[in-house]
Amino acid sequence: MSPRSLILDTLARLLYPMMLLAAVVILLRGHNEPGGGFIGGMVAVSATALLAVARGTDGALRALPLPPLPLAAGGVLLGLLSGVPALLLGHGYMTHLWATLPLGFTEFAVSTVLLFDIGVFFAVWGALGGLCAEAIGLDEEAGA
Amino acid sequence: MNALLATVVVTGTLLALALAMARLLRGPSQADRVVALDVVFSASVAMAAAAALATGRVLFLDVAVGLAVVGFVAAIVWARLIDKSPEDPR
Amino acid sequence: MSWVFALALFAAIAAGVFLALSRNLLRCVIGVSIVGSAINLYLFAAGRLGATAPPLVPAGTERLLEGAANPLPQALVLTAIVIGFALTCFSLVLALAIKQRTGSADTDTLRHAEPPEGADGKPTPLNDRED
Amino acid sequence: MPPDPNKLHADHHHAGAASRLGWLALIPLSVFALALGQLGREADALAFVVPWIPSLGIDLAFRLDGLSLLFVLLISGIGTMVLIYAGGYMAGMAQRERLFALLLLFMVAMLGCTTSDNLLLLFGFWELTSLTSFLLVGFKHEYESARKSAQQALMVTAGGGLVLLAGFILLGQAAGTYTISELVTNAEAWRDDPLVKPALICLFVGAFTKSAQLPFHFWLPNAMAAPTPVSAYLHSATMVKLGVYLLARLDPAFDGVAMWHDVLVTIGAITAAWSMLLTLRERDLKRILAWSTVSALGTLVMLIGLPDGDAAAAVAAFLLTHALYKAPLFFVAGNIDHCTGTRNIDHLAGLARAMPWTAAAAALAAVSMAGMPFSLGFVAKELIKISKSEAGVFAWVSYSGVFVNVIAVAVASVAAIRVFWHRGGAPVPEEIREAGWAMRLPPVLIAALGLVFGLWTGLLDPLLGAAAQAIHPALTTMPASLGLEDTEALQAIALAVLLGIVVFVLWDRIHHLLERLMQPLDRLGAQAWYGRLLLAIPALAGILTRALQSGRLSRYTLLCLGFVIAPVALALALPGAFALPAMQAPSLALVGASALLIVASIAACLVRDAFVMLLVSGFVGLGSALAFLFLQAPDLAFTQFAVEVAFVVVIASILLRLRHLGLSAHDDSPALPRAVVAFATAGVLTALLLAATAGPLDSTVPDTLAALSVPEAHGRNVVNVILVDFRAVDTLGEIAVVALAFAGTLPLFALLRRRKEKAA
Amino acid sequence: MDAFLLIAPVIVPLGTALLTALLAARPRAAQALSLLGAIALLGCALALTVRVIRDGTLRGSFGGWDAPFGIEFAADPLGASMVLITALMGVACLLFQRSDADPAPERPTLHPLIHALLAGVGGAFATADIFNLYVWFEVMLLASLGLLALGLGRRHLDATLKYFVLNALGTLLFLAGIAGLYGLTGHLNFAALEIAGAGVEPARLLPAAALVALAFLVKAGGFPLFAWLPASYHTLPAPVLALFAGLLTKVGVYAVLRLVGDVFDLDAVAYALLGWIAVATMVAGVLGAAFHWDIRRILAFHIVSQIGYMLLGIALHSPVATVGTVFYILHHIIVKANLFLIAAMVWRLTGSYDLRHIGGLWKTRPWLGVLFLIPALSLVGIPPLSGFWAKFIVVREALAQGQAWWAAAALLVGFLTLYSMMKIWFEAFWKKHPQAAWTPPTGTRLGPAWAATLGLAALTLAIGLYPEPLYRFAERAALMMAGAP
Amino acid sequence: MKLLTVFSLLLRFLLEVAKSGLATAWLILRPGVRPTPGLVRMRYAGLSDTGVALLGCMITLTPGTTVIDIDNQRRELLIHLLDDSDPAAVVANVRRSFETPLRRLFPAGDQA
Amino acid sequence: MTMLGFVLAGAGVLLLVIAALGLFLLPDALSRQHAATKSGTLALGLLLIGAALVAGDPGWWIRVALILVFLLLTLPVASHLLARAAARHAYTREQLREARDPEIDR
Ligand code: NA
Ligand code: NA
Repeated sequence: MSPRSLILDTLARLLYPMMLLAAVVILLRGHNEPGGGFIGGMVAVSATALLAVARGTDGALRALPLPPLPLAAGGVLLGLLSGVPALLLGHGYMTHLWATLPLGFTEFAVSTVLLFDIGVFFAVWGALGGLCAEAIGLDEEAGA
Repeated sequence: MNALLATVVVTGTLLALALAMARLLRGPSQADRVVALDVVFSASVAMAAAAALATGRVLFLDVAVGLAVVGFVAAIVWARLIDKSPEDPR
Repeated sequence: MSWVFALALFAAIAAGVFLALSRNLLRCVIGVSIVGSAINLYLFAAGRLGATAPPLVPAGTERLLEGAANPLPQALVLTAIVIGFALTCFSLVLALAIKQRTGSADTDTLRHAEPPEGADGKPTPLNDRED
Repeated sequence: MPPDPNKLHADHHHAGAASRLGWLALIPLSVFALALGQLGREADALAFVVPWIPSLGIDLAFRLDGLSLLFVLLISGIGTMVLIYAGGYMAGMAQRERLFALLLLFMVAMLGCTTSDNLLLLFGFWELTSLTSFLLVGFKHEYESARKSAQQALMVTAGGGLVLLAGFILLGQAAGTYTISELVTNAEAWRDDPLVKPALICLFVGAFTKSAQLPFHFWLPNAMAAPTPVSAYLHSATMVKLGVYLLARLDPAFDGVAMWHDVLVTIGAITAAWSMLLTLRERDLKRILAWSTVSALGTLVMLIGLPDGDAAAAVAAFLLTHALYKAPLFFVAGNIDHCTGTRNIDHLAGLARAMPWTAAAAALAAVSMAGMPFSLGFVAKELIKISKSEAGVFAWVSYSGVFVNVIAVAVASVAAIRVFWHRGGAPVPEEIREAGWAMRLPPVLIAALGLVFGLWTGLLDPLLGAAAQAIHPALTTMPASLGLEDTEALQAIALAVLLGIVVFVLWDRIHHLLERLMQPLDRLGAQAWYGRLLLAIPALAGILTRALQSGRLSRYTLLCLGFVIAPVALALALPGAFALPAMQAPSLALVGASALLIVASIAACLVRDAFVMLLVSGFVGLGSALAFLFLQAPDLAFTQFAVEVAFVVVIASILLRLRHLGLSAHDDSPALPRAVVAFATAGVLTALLLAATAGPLDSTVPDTLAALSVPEAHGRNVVNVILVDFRAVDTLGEIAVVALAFAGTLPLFALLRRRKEKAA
Repeated sequence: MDAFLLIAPVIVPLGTALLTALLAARPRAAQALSLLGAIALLGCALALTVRVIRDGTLRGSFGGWDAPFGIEFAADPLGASMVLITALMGVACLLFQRSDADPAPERPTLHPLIHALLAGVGGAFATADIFNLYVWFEVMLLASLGLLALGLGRRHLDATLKYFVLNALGTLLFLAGIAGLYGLTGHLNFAALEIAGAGVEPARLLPAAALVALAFLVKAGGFPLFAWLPASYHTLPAPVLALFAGLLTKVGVYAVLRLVGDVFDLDAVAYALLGWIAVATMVAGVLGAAFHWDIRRILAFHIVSQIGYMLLGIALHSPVATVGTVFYILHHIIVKANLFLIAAMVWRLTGSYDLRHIGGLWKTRPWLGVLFLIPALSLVGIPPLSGFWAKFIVVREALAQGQAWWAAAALLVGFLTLYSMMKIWFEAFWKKHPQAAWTPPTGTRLGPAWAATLGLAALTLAIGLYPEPLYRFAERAALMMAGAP
Repeated sequence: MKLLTVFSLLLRFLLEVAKSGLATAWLILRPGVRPTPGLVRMRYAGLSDTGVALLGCMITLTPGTTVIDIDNQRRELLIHLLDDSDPAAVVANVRRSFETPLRRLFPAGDQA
Repeated sequence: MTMLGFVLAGAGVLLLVIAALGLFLLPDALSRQHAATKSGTLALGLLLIGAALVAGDPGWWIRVALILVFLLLTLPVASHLLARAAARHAYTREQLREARDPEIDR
């Protein structure tokens, strides 16, 4: 049998962006519907795991926006920093600030809450995605 | 009607789950078990649908969507495990 | 609360503890993980069961529906699930590293940090230059 | 076998020039001069208080009354001599700077101790003396025997110190103050407090350990491992008298308390006599002197126990007398040791010609020690006798006093006659010469002082009178120069001298006899018990530690869970603790989820294959997810499902490597204890939950959060709003945990990869 | 400003951890940033403490959601001082890390893990919410596990496993206890729990509160739940070990104190039981120390033993006893961390931690001996060092309450502590080095180690010589817990 | 044109899925007789990688058949049949329903 | 419409049970895999469409469509990989290499 699966390779290429899209949608909907940064992050983690199976650990890690540890750290940092603007304005830490962006046809509510949730998303994706990919990489040559 | 259908779905799904569980425990090969796992995931999606039916709240279906998006990864990784395992564990 | 749910909690905790008490490395680690899952349910149940609606405010209103679930334990459990999972991941990798590094999966023979005493009944000096 | 540390000096025989460090003696000398200037002044004029820890009632309170002044003069006076002596003795020796530093530190501690007017301040200095003594006794620390002696000295004195602390605390509680002068003045007010008895017991232990009273007497002769200046200073003249000082200091407070008098007289008298008996078993000159020091301390303790003013005068006089003869005798022993390399009296004879100055000092001191007329010793002994007869104590105390005097004469003779004048045994080697001036001057000077005071007793009246008055405030006149014309006293002295000479002559025979008789008893002695304690500590430690810290994880876990669960079970068993919530009929789906949980749980315990176990364990999570789904928790179900997938990914990857390493999930150790603890834990926790949910829940918090969710936090998913807004700090911690878990595993992954490369 | 000071114990170290993680590719910059972050934390903690001393307890809830609805941090004197000492330990240990006395391997995750540990500890000390406390416990746990495993040797992995299993179970029991408390009261905030708990029948409250307290005892290393501590600590590199030794168990003690000394008033039987646990902890710990020959293991067991004293203070359950406990915690953090650091210097000079293989230091390095004596004697409780006052307050209170056995045990354990310290002194300092040719190595880089240890020793001395301010401070902390405004 | 092909492919695919789904169910429930499974190879030509992968997916999605391997060198699919009684018909059905339309959508040269 | 939905969903449930039964009635892992994955997917499809009809909520349709799309995309991967893994253990290398080609053999 061929060492790699063409079906997996092909579909992974298709599924990875779809899953990431789903992850982002879940992230953005989270404030009002089931979902949120963590669940979205977990979906992204699954995507990374899929890619790790299809292309190997390094391939999966390369597909992350940053290397996993900086991604995770950056996510937590984003979460941490999302509470800081409030401090500067003299409110308690993590007091969330809201603003609406008029987009012409509709308006979009932006807030530090969203920033926080995005931080959660990246933290989970970076950390657990990295972990899953590394774990999958453990046996890459072990059978040989 | 919704509630009735939900009950039907739950009953059938639980039956399927029980069967899958039994196969999972009996094996005999790893592949058998992972196949059973796949049924479990399908059953879970059905359960989410049943929950949506039972409560009449579509948001439970979001859980089913999520499951459909991620569930197969588990099966893939298990399959890969079996594929690479040194010998049949029978 | 219902009896069958209480029984399920009981079974999951008991199984987790039983496994965690095992000498087998893998059972031990998985046992802790199972206890974690069980305690998540436990915390959830502390916020009372028997709700008839999820804790989401229906669109266009500002209030939860009558009989909606208690959202607080749900949020707490969500946090606990994530934390528990992080711990489980760490412990599984640790177990693998131990098995690979020491060749043993019996925690009772895993005595590298606390080696058995020497013939004189005094503690064996630790080998600090092992690696 | 390490060489005898006592022979260390033989290597330094060249010492002729004194070390320049001897000039440090100017420090105590100036203290002495200052103290001398205070003679005759009112005690309260010499007090000063600086608030230190007012919250605890502890001040830096110092007070210089007669008793303190006597001690200060002793400490600084003898201290001056000791430092001069040490300048000669330590010349050319390694680490002598440390010895001087420690001696000076010790001196500070002693001065502090004897001038403190606060119990805890006193205690601080008290412990400092123990500590410096420890370092000084172990000065020759490369020898194991020196270390052992130091250990013994510290264990006994510091151990006693801890008990003393308890005593001080109790005393402070009874009296309502830690200020000593206040406490003594108000004694009537608190003397009958029930805390006084336990406080007294603790005080006794503290004082007796420091002053080497039975049964803590054994450490002092062993402390002779210290260099001679140290022995002379700490272990005869000053530190060992701290216990006596403390008892004397508190004596007025306990006047009339039966326990006080009984215990002190009994223990003091027995110690005095018993240690004199032990003197006869020794061959080492310093140890002989040490036992006689113990005896003198016993006498002092006994005297303090006597109720009247005569005894107080006797205490003061004997304190001074003993210091003035015992310090020179130690110097003498040091000189002999220094010049001949031995202190064993079997190897010493006829040294008088080689060491005339030393011999003279020995003779002068011995006269006082034997209590000969016209010596200070005579005065002291006379006062002792008077006080005893006044007090009308038990006859055996008097007899023991006679015995003590007899042996004192014999010991004095050994030190002054046998060693210097006795001919026979080995001839004196030619090269032995008198030590340098620094080692000659102090013994001669101090011993001569004893003679001076013996001749002109009146000189001491201001000093001893004030001291006695401090011990016994009712005392008004100093009877120091009384008993000289008492013929009865002369007869008693004559008897003691006569018998003492007999003992001196028969010394060797008595020695052998005692050795034979007493050796079997050694097993029962305090020294033997100390040895047993020293062995018992590690033995007991071994037993306990092997049980608790077995190195076996499964035992740790068993013990840990068992111990946490048992008290909770007890608490649940108390009346009113347990209650059942209203039970509802579950939905079919919940039954199914529960059943899945139960089956998965049982299966996880029973299966042997690692693969199946891991798969099944995942089902516990899956069961939870299904339960969440039907308990109106979509977010939780969602999360749990997602986590389950990731869990499977991780375990599947791990498992593959584990299979290559040959892992099983098999455990054939006995299941019963595990099962018992598992069921107990699960049962107790479940019962706890049932009880906790039996009543209605105060839902103010979630209700408020839900009400705020849309209008204030702009989110309809209350769970998510709680996570990212109401309790965002939780979530911040949570994602930190997740990131940390990854950071923690990175090195492990690196390890696993590295090994793989190595294997390849 | 107050809002920042309140959260600073968490965000400053956590931010440092994250930035050092992002700087992983540039180790020197990460090192510098790490020390800088610790110093910044110290500054914030100082400011916080000063603020609390001046104006009393500082409370603040996050997100603008007031307690009991949101999460609240409360810096009362107790919490603020704990944060301060945490920051101080961070600086000392990172300073020590710059020496060559058994430093931790400079792996990219070292500094992030250290600062995350500080963040966890800081959060645990600052929070006034029981579930939030659980979260910080977990942050601490994961950071500790990462640090334990960092060595990658067999003994490190073994230690990590034991630490993991027992601590994870402890945390889960804590979580179960939280569930119980929540189920009974509906609250998580300490102040709200205090009020709500008073409304619950004592018999109903006791099991859940006991479960939480016992779970904290696992973290604190109480008898017989301490096995994880001596099983793992000695495998750590010195600076990290000092950090662990100083801080981690004390978080457990602090939590017990908060729970049963502040939030809940339990049945007298519960305090009596705690008292006997404390006694058993003291004795078991000190005997474990007497059994061992590795300095680190001896000291690790002494942690357990000293925890007993702190628990005793809690068991005595009075404002004065609380003063003793607070005093004890602060004293012990400084002293125990210092002892481990000095042990590492001994290791550097003699080549081993095992007392049977070393010696000769008093002759060659007397000042190290003097340095060692300060914390060692403080640990024993020799006046006027800090440990004496701590022990004195506790023993005095025990006697005042008529608990003679507890006081006796406390004194006896002091005696046995002396025995242990003497053992170290004899073997490492007084005894000749077993290798006749041994001389202390040259070219060591011990400057930072001296700076760190001397600083801590000076602190011990300062507290010992003038304990009044600290006593006053602890007294205020205790009174505030007893309900004073 | 392409859109039409896609549409018809999709329809045919769904039909196949439904048809063979029922067939499989019957295969499972059919009393007494157990189906004998087997392996067959099927060559393919004129398909890009994506096309082959899609072909594999479709075959796999159809109950009763699963692609086990795609050998790019030998240009062969290895298929597992649940019921090995008439392999030729299965292969023919695949070619007719899936391969032909896919070849039109993903011709071989496309991948460059 | 509701009736149709009910029938469809009922059929889906039935098929799901049959798929699970297949785990027992089929002879080996490779065959069971067919039942589990393919029949399972079909069952889900029927069930979801039927349920959407019954629920009559427009929100259902978009979600059901999403689920089905994902199932159709992911199922072949899972099924194929499972079968591949199972085949590696069920057949020898030779058997896999030399499987017959009905178009040639005929
Ligand atoms: Na008296
Ligand atoms: Na309070």
